[in-house]
Amino acid sequence: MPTMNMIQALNSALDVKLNDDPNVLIFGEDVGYFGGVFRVTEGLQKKYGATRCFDAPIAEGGIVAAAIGMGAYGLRPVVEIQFADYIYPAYDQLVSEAARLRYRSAGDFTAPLTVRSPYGGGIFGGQTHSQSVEALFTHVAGLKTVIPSTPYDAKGLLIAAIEDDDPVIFLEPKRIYNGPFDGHHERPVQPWSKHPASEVPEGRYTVPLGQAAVVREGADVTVLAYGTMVHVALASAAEAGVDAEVIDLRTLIPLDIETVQASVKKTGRCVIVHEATRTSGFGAELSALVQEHCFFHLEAPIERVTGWDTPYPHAFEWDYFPGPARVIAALRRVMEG
Amino acid sequence: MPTMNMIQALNSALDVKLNDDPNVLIFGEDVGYFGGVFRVTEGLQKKYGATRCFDAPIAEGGIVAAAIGMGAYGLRPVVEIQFADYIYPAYDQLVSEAARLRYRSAGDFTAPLTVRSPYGGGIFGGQTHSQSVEALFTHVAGLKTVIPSTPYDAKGLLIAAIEDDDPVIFLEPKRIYNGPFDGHHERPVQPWSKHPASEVPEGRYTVPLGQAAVVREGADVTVLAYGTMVHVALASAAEAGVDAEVIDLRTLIPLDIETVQASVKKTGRCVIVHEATRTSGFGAELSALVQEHCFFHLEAPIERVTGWDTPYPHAFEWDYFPGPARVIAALRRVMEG
Amino acid sequence: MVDTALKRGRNAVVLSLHIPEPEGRPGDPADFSKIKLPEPGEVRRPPIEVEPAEIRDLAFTLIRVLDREGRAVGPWDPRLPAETLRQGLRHMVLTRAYDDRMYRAQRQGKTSFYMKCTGEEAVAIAAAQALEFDDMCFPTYRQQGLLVARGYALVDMMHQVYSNARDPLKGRQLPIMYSSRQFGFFSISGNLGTQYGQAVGWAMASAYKGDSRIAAAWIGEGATAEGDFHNALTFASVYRAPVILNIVNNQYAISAFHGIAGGQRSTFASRGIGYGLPALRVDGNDYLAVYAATAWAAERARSNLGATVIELYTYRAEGHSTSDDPSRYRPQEERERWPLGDPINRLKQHLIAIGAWSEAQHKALEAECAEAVRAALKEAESVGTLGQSRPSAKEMFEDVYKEMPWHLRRQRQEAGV
Amino acid sequence: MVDTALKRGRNAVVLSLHIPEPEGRPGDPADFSKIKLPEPGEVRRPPIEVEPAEIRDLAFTLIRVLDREGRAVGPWDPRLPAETLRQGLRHMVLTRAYDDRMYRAQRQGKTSFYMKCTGEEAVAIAAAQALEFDDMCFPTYRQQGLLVARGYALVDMMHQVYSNARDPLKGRQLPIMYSSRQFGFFSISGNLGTQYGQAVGWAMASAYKGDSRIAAAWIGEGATAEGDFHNALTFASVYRAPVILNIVNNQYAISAFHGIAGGQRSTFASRGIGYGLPALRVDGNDYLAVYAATAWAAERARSNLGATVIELYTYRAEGHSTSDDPSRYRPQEERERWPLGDPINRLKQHLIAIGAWSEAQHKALEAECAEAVRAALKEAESVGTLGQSRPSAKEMFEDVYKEMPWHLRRQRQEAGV
Ligand SMILES: Cc1ncc(C[n+]2csc(CCOP(=O)(O)OP(=O)(O)O)c2C)c(N)n1
Ligand SMILES: Cc1ncc(C[n+]2csc(CCOP(=O)(O)OP(=O)(O)O)c2C)c(N)n1
Ligand SMILES: [Mg+2]
Ligand SMILES: [Mg+2]
Repeated sequence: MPTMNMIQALNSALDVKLNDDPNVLIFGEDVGYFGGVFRVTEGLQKKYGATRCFDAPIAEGGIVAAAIGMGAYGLRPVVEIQFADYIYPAYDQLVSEAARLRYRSAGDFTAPLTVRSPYGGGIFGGQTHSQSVEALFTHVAGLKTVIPSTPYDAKGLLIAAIEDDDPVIFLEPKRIYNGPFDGHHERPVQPWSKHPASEVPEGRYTVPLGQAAVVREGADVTVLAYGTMVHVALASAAEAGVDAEVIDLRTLIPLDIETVQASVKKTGRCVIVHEATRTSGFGAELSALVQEHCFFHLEAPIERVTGWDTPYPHAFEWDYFPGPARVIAALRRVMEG
Repeated sequence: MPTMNMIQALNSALDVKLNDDPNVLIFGEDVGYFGGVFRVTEGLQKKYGATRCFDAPIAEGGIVAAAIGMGAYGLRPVVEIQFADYIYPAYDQLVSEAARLRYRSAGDFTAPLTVRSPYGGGIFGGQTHSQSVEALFTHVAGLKTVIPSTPYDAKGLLIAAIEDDDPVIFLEPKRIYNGPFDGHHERPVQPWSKHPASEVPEGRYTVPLGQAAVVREGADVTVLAYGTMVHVALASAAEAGVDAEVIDLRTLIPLDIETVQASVKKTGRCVIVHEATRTSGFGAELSALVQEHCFFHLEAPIERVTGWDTPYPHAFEWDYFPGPARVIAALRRVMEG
Repeated sequence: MVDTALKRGRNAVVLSLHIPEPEGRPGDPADFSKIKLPEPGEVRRPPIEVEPAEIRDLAFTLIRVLDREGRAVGPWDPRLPAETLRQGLRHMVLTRAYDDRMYRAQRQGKTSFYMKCTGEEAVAIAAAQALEFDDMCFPTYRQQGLLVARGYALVDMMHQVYSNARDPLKGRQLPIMYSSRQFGFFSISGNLGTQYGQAVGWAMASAYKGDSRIAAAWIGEGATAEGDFHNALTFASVYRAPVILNIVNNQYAISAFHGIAGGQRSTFASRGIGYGLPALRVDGNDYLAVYAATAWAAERARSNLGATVIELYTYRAEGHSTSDDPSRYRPQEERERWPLGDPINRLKQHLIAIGAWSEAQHKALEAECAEAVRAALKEAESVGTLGQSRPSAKEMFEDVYKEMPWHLRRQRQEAGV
Repeated sequence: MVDTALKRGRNAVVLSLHIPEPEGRPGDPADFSKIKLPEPGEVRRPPIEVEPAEIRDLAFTLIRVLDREGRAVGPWDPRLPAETLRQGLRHMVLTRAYDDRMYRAQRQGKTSFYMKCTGEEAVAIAAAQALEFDDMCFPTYRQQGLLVARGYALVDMMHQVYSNARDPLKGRQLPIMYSSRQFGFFSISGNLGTQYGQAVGWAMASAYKGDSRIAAAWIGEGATAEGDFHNALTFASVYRAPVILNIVNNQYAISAFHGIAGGQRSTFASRGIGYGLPALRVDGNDYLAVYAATAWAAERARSNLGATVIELYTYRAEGHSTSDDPSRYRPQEERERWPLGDPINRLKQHLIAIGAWSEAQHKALEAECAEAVRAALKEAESVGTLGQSRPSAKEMFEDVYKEMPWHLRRQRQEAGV
């Protein structure tokens, strides 16, 4: 089986769908001839022609509006928002339109679009190339939100997202495009090729939306994470010497509540990790749900380890990023609690 | 002291500030000659002239962008977004610009604007005149979010918001513009004049941002609410015969954590009530915070009583609205828990 | 170190902020004297292959066909068979009767909200007739005429307005936010302007598939200020999308006169120029002119020549909606003074002028339409009005997603429905 | 029941989706033959009181002052004193030297990111000189020339680029996102286009206060597609805001050629027409033309005549940023073939032509600017480069709000800073 990094895996997913389904087309800023600023669409225009994969004007709202119209026609557009930090001009189209079209038309019109966007920090991108926007979408009924953490999942989830009949926000943790990242920024970068999940089949397969993965079984504490933070959580658990059960949520909405609840009921402790600002982040919803579903099993307060409630500051990248030191401290606190 | 409904109280706040401060000006759709679709700016253009209170093009993003530029110049613009459901086109300007300007310019430029917007349901407005958008702003560092529940608070909070040097999202529960609403839609509407908080001084006063109000003291359970739901919570507690402590948060960010925590530590139980969709609503943050601050005092799971995770459906207004029946049921559940 | 050149003397004028004002307010006389109207028949009709750059002037004039005597004059006369005209007249009369009745129903407390298109019927109905049935329309709430002209059942519209058990939208939408894929009528959003870019996307999809269907979108002059408008024009221009971008300039956006949207500084049609799109400015109360302009634009689109912007110059004869009272912000007799008259009267006059219609026939038509509305209303009300009848409350949780996720299933249980 | 009129025959053409393509890609020859250039001096200069409707043609031509021999010709010659021109030249040379050095610094790993304005220096510098010092500029990341021309210290720019302990923005912003109220340089946002409407708001505020200061904003041709662009033009038109709305058409938006923003269908200047705004299209590599157009627009604004749109036609001579490699998407020798040359060479040639400059002086100027950059760099690097030196990590939590709320105080404690 070929070894792929996350960019190659995403590219392969798009390739598979362009090949399989003439109703799939791709557009976004710089995605055509150039292949995207992160190279996710590289080679696709050449292979499938300009009408299948093309550049769009710098108008995220226009991009999503056009995709909704195409979806209503019957196509399956996949659009790229160059950085998640730039998704806000499309917010109205996503929230008021894509999310509600099926509902308000009683199923008569649908918007089966996939919105791909690189997100998250850790690349010295400053406050406008680092944001984690997932909670702004998890609050919106009608949208699905998906975040992969490995090449294998990235490809399988992206194919599932494109084939899904509902609009999907597909956030790609750009820090781990080229290799997993355990939060130890001071150490040399590891390539994906050393990670088992870089073995990615060439053809079509899916990783179903709405299913979490228990990426490490453990008895003492449940760690809920997604994207880059899955790797940070795994490394932190190992370093802390805590027998943590680490769950990669993979899909935030719809959430795999069963896996979450089974784990916390078993461990009685829960640490939630995300890079987004804390207040009203998705961790708040996870905390509320765990509390609601597992109250009588909890032996310690649920902890949230998150980005601070500030913009992502350029010079303080590693003070902002919820790295191993903070995750380990939280693991230790809940174990004492 | 004069008796005012919430519209009159808000109008009075604007009147006071237009009179006090030549740097205050108001604009928005239909707010000028006409006085706003809910009449909050009635008479102000006539009294202060067209440059102090004027109509704006239907471009919420343009309205907020202009207000940010005015704020950077040194003015204190107060803009109206006609319905909170229409704030999304301004989302980028609010999140990427107003919220971050002070931070990214190291205090050199600021955006002391106030964004007023009628919000919430209960008026048969269908899915695009009923939304509760607060959680989309509480997640954003740099914004303050304020929601009054009475005429007295509305005026005092609005003056405080205008005088505040940070951008404030000021959400006005339109269902209670003309009278408090306890959720019993089948009963006749009560006017504000029967409510003590309709006594509103003519001149300037403030209700400080960041301070909650304990609107009913109680020993058994803490109910956290804001806006319309404060009245529903009070009525529900009375009907349920539960000795609830009802807290009107008034400001969501910055939250008055001390009042919340003191109450829950006392009661050991907590019910959170809001009209917004549940998942990733502000109730999730409240639940997470209460859990974090009061874990060892909690005697029952924290309950959330909220709007469902669907758009606000026209014909099912009262099935959607988290009314007394649902609040009472939750109160009973936590008392049993 | 600062350049000395930067420190020159300054213009003495003190700046002041300009706030646009309309010609009149309540109590003032209605004043339309500033409106310059070319003569009917005066404006040339270029071939559809024309370069947009060669017809920029068409964005600043007004295409008119019907003259004061009801004659059709000039190159834009679509030369339609009398039967088509009579159908158009019927659709307009029926739409007006429907509007009047439903407005009354709202006043009677039978529903929460209603919006009329009175005075603007030609905008939707002539367009519907000039388009093919399967072209996709992306309307605002003021193009109910499209549904009427395409033969959608009045009673289904009423069911929607009443959110009753037969509401095709299952009680989920505000009254008048119709939707019908079968009738090529895209789901109306409460959010202004959003449909404009979606129409362009639909048209791009049609082109992508080598289809022959085109899209048509409508937007109010007030809503042109939204970013969606700009996005739509950009995408339509860049990808030469087969779409007709109609701007309905009915002079008002709720209480705001057109000047608040920029209407005192240029025409709305002229917005198209900067994108290299052909732009026509059309008498929106002239059924023949609307038909002809739509047909021209449709032929261009179908010939792979791309999008056309059409400003339909008209007048909102009544309030914005049932929540509005226009006497609070505009002169009373504006409606009567509107220089382009009423679209129904003008088409009627034309039909009479060409000998294809009579006052008696018109009376009969009005009676027939009133009766059609009455019959439909009876049927709709037999099902029920708002609150009396509604779809199953289960519907609240359906169609949020294709398949209901666990959290909605649980909430539905919690709701007990 | 469906109208028969709706069911006519259909045009036989099969629709197809048009995707704009540039004249050339890597490996192709650079081809600018489609660019039509009027002669220098050819375009008329109307009085500032002119009605916008009378000068629509100015949006489709190109205002040029410098001819091939370096002579200043025609009515737009601003007739500047030689000293001003020499200052302008110095600012441009200094800006280029600064850019080259900081680009290198990024390549040396001293910072994370850098963006040059090479080939576009006149756009910012001539404008800075034509404006008053206290007019407020709302730039993009490609108008660092404004700061240089206004005398902002290079070393402070470097501190920002290095996010070091002296960074005026306290380590919070990506390199080159400068901000200085004192120098009338509005905080640059990473989000394209957002500054455009803010500039209009600032200008409205100035007018509201009876001030005499005006605002000027810049946007890339690519970013004109954002809704903010449209909002800005609408508000500027409606309220006659004293603002200059510059569009820098440097042919590229990262890898996307201007056609993806609509540049093959009309000029970017012509976007102003639909809002009734006067719009000038200007040779952006001609220092004199940029100066003259800016001065004309500034005088209009200061005379309460409102906003002007200016398209500055130029060429992005280098990569988009340090993250970009233009050889992947455009012909190699485009830069050399760009028909409007280089702004520094052209102003230098002009100064020599009028006898106010020499090759020797120019060499000396280059050496002096290189030295100024070197000296500033030495000072900046003595403080430290990215990661070696930085402001106190406390700064991470300051200025989110004016006063730090409890949750940030607690997080600061948690962070241990
Ligand atoms: C995004 C958004 N902003 C504001 C509103 C509130 N609103 C509803 S209709 C309307 C006026 C629209 O005027 P116009 O576009 O001219 O259309 P008309 O009503 O005249 O047909 C406004 C401001 C809305 N529905 N959506
Ligand atoms: C809202 C938004 N979308 C996308 C981007 C990513 N981006 C940064 S620069 C750029 C190209 C801008 O091109 P143009 O406006 O022509 O300016 P230029 O770089 O040529 O000066 C893009 C797409 C962004 N910064 N903001
Ligand atoms: Mg209108
Ligand atoms: Mg550019």
